[in-house]
Amino acid sequence: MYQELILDHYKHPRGRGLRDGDAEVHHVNPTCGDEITLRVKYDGETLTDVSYEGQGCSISQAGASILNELLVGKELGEARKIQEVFLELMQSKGKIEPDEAMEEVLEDAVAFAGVSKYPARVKCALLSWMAWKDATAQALGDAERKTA
Amino acid sequence: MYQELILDHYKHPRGRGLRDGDAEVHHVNPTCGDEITLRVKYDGETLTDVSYEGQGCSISQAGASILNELLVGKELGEARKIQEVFLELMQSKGKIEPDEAMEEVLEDAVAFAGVSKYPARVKCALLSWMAWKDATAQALGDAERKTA
Amino acid sequence: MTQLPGLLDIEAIRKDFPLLDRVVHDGKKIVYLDNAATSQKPRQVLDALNEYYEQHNANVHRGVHVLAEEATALYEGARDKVAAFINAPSRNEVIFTKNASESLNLVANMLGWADEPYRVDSDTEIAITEMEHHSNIVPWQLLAQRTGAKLKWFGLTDDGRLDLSNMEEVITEKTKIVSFTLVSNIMGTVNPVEAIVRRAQDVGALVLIDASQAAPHMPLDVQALGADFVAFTGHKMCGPTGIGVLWGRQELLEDLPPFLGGGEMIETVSMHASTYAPAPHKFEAGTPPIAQAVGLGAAVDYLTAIGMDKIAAHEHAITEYAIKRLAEVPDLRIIGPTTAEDRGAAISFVLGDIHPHDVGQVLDEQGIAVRVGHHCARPVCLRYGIPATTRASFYLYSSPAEVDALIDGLEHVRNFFG
Amino acid sequence: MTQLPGLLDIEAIRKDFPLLDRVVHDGKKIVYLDNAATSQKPRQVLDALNEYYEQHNANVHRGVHVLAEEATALYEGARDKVAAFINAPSRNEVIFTKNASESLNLVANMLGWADEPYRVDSDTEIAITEMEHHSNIVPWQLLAQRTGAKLKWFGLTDDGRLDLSNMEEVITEKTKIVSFTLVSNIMGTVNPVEAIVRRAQDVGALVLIDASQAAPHMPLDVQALGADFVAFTGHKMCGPTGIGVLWGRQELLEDLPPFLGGGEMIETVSMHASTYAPAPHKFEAGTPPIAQAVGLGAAVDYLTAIGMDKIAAHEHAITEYAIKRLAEVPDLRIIGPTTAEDRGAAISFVLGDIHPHDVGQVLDEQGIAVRVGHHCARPVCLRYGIPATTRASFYLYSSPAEVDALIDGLEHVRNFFG
Ligand SMILES: Cc1ncc(COP(=O)(O)O)c(C=O)c1O
Ligand SMILES: Cc1ncc(COP(=O)(O)O)c(C=O)c1O
Repeated sequence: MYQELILDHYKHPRGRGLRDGDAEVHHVNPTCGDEITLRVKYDGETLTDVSYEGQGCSISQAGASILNELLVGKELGEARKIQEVFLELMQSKGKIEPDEAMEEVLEDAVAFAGVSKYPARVKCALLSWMAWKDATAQALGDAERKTA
Repeated sequence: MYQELILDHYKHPRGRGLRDGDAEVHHVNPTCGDEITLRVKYDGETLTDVSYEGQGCSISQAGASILNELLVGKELGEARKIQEVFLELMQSKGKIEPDEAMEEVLEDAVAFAGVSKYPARVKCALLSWMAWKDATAQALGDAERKTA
Repeated sequence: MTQLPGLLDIEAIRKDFPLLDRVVHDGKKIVYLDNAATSQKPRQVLDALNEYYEQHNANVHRGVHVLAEEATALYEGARDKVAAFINAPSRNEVIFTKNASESLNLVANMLGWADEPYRVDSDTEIAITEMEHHSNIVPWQLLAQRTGAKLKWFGLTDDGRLDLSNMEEVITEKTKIVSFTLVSNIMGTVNPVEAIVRRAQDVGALVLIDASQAAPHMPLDVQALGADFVAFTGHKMCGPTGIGVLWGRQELLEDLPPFLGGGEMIETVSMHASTYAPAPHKFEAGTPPIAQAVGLGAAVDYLTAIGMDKIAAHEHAITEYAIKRLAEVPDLRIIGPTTAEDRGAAISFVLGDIHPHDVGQVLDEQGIAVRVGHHCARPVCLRYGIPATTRASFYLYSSPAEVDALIDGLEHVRNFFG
Repeated sequence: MTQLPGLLDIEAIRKDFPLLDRVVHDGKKIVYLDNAATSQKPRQVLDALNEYYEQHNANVHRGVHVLAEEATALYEGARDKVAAFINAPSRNEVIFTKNASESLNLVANMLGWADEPYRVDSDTEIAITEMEHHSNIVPWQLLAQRTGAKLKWFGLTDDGRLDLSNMEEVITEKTKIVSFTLVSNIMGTVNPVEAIVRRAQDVGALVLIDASQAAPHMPLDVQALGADFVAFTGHKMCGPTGIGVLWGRQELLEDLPPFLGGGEMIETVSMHASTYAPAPHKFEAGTPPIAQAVGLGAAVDYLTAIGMDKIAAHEHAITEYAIKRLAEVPDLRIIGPTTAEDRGAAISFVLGDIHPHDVGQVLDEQGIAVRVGHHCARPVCLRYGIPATTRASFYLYSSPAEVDALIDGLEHVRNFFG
């Protein structure tokens, strides 16, 4: 499961650090103590930044890094789609062999396919993605409240 | 376990029926519903009568009959000794093979030796003996109170 | 051999059960008619236990090593199997306990500690029936004592059925929980679920069904039953001892408080406070009966492969035959329904004034295993004014020849004590 | 092969445990170092289970047929064996439960429903420690919440021992129960029983000892401990899953109220009221884990034949060796006592800033099974400011070669993430 690419993201996380954002969330995986604080910044429909701090296992930390690489700069709809495909892959119990279409959507994140075989680790891989989803909902809620 | 003698006592109980006594007890075996009402009559140290009514399995009913046959007419000390030997035999889990000395004390009641191999039935065999012990304690208690 | 319509291929099935070859009392092959107490176990279940212990044994959940993952997959896989077996809407509604008694106590305790609207307290009532197993009586007596709630019950008719004529008095606006058995373990009676559930729903009471004597013998569909909780036990349905099930509706399991506290049932613990895992784990404190759940999963596979409807048909045929033949025995009186309609394969009777202990013992000497006593349903004996009964109970491997052996055995009993 | 004084004949012992031949991840023989979570089972225990199911299976108590008598004798015989194993004054003081968690909850619930002088209520206190397993924390938190009692605890010193410096504050005149672990499952610490028991007795509090991590590993004498209750679990001591034990002093078991209600635990039942059987049956509602008790009896025989003192010596030698070798691993920090004195064979550690999940996973790829996480003792992780630990834990079949494999494995982990 420890693909080169995962280790690389773990050792050299992209976009790590907390920067200005529209919403901040703190997620924890109580069984292993993985933690992440994550902020999102939107410019209209565009996700302009995902900044984060965290501690935990290689899978959870690499997950945050790859999320940053993959989602920043995307339109919200596209980012949501990527998130859904990633979720599907992670919940596949190793049964999905990523095809080209999936690779096109997930890019480097297909390296996580192997993790889906390890039920105890799937939560780690998804930690930052769930945090992102939550932060986005908050940011949009706030945005809606503001425009309302 | 069903020795001829036990069946005989079951079908033709000796001394059954309630007659005048110094004390009466009612004992029940809640797991199988065996019941006995038993009275004892003493003349000084001599057990002059054990009268009883009851319902239940052959072992419990034959037990009362053989008790009557064995104990009535005995001195209290002797009756107690018989009761103790019978108890020992019944709790032996089939390990005591009654010898001559035991047969001398228990007479026909040695026929119960086989019952001691059946833990579920030992309580049945002992029902009337426990009732007798209890009734005797009450009768003597009353006697003591009267002389006091 | 007697042929009856609806019988299973008994010879083939009996080969799966090693204990049925057991020889007792100097050469008599066992005639096992004590299935309502516990069933025998097929080779397939014993193999599953051995394979678990020899190949995969580890503690479940949270482990990252391969054994822990395999053990977890097997344990949770058993939950999937049980959920499918009872047609549960969600696997998360299946809680593993140690036996049906724990399942029943679990519900009683949940309700005792619950908040409104579920809370059982001194203003409320509990309804059961007079034909319950002690395990569905005593937990409610304890709950009633400890909360001040009032315990009510349905009585019985002379022919061993529930007397529902005073439905409105037994289940009232104050009733919080109605708990009753689907099939009586002492009389075999199958109870009319729908009428009781309807009344309970009308007054807003929860319904717990004790399916301990149903799950082994007939198709069980918790959704069709319409109850809120269903309890049963593994050892009566070809599974190991030490495993029981409580099914409960998801929203209830979310709302109700936990019972036993400890490892596995928590989300996060500090010395000051803890939060609980979602159901089913919330109700599974400590290392669960892992191997036993796996064994129950294998039992469910075994029963499903044969078909629960076929098993029910087989038992119906055997029961009909047994009732017919028992009617030939002089002085024999069945306690409970005297036809095979709406009844299971447990038949209680008394034989003249020969005490059941004596009946059972003399049958045992002939290699025939029946149960005697009050069968953990003493109120039924009190109701019918008898100290105890003799009970013969059948299962998927029971044969007409075994019924015949019972009848011959009873003849011998009569002669012996005659 | 490394020879250490005090080692058992490991090669011979390992032959008894089928799982130790298991091969994982394409050809790697398992190195099982997760014994504090659960132990493997010797052939002798599996044989006892199979023999029970194939030859003697029946429900226990009150049966007059031969199988019921055999099953009862086997089940009650297991109680005798366990009573002898822990030097209980009476077999009637041994209660079978489903696991240690149930045993601990049983005591908490008994005390919650007890009359004076045992009753835990809002004027009283409960004392535990910060190194308890969640199963010895959450039941007391629940009891405290439900009764209003105050929960107090002993803290920990930096080297993983109990801080007893504020004994008088933690155990006071108001304390009704002191419950603590004999051996920590996360740090291996062996606690000073005598000092705590003495203080508890001075203030008239009852003492419950959680011996889950002690019973498998050292001679256990409940009389010498001086406690009122002792709890442990079968699956960690070569027994099956689904069986636990609570030992309690006879007078207490007589005085305290029942917990679960149902079959087996009653003396007589009517719809209006029930009376309870004497202990131990009073606390064993429903069909007990019969086969599992029989299996635990076989486990106790197995351990006794080897000798609990010899097993303790073996584990002491392995632990000493493991601590010495772990000290060679750079950046490795042991959480808990760093010598083999007054400690058991569970060793927790952190390795630099590599998360335990990653340590465990990479070890697993090499066939080495350790546990990672908070080990159901999260307050210990909070106390030492770490999210989790990696824990290697040894048993009677653990060898120095397995310690060496662990050390090599950790070297590989460091290189992998370095
Ligand atoms: C110290 C301690 N107490 C209690 C328990 C709970 O045992 P079980 O999970 O078998 O209930 C464990 C193990 O899990 C333990 O290590
Ligand atoms: C109808 C019924 N309910 C409950 C039980 C209790 O099951 P267990 O003893 O496995 O807890 C039984 C069987 O003993 C039963 O027949």
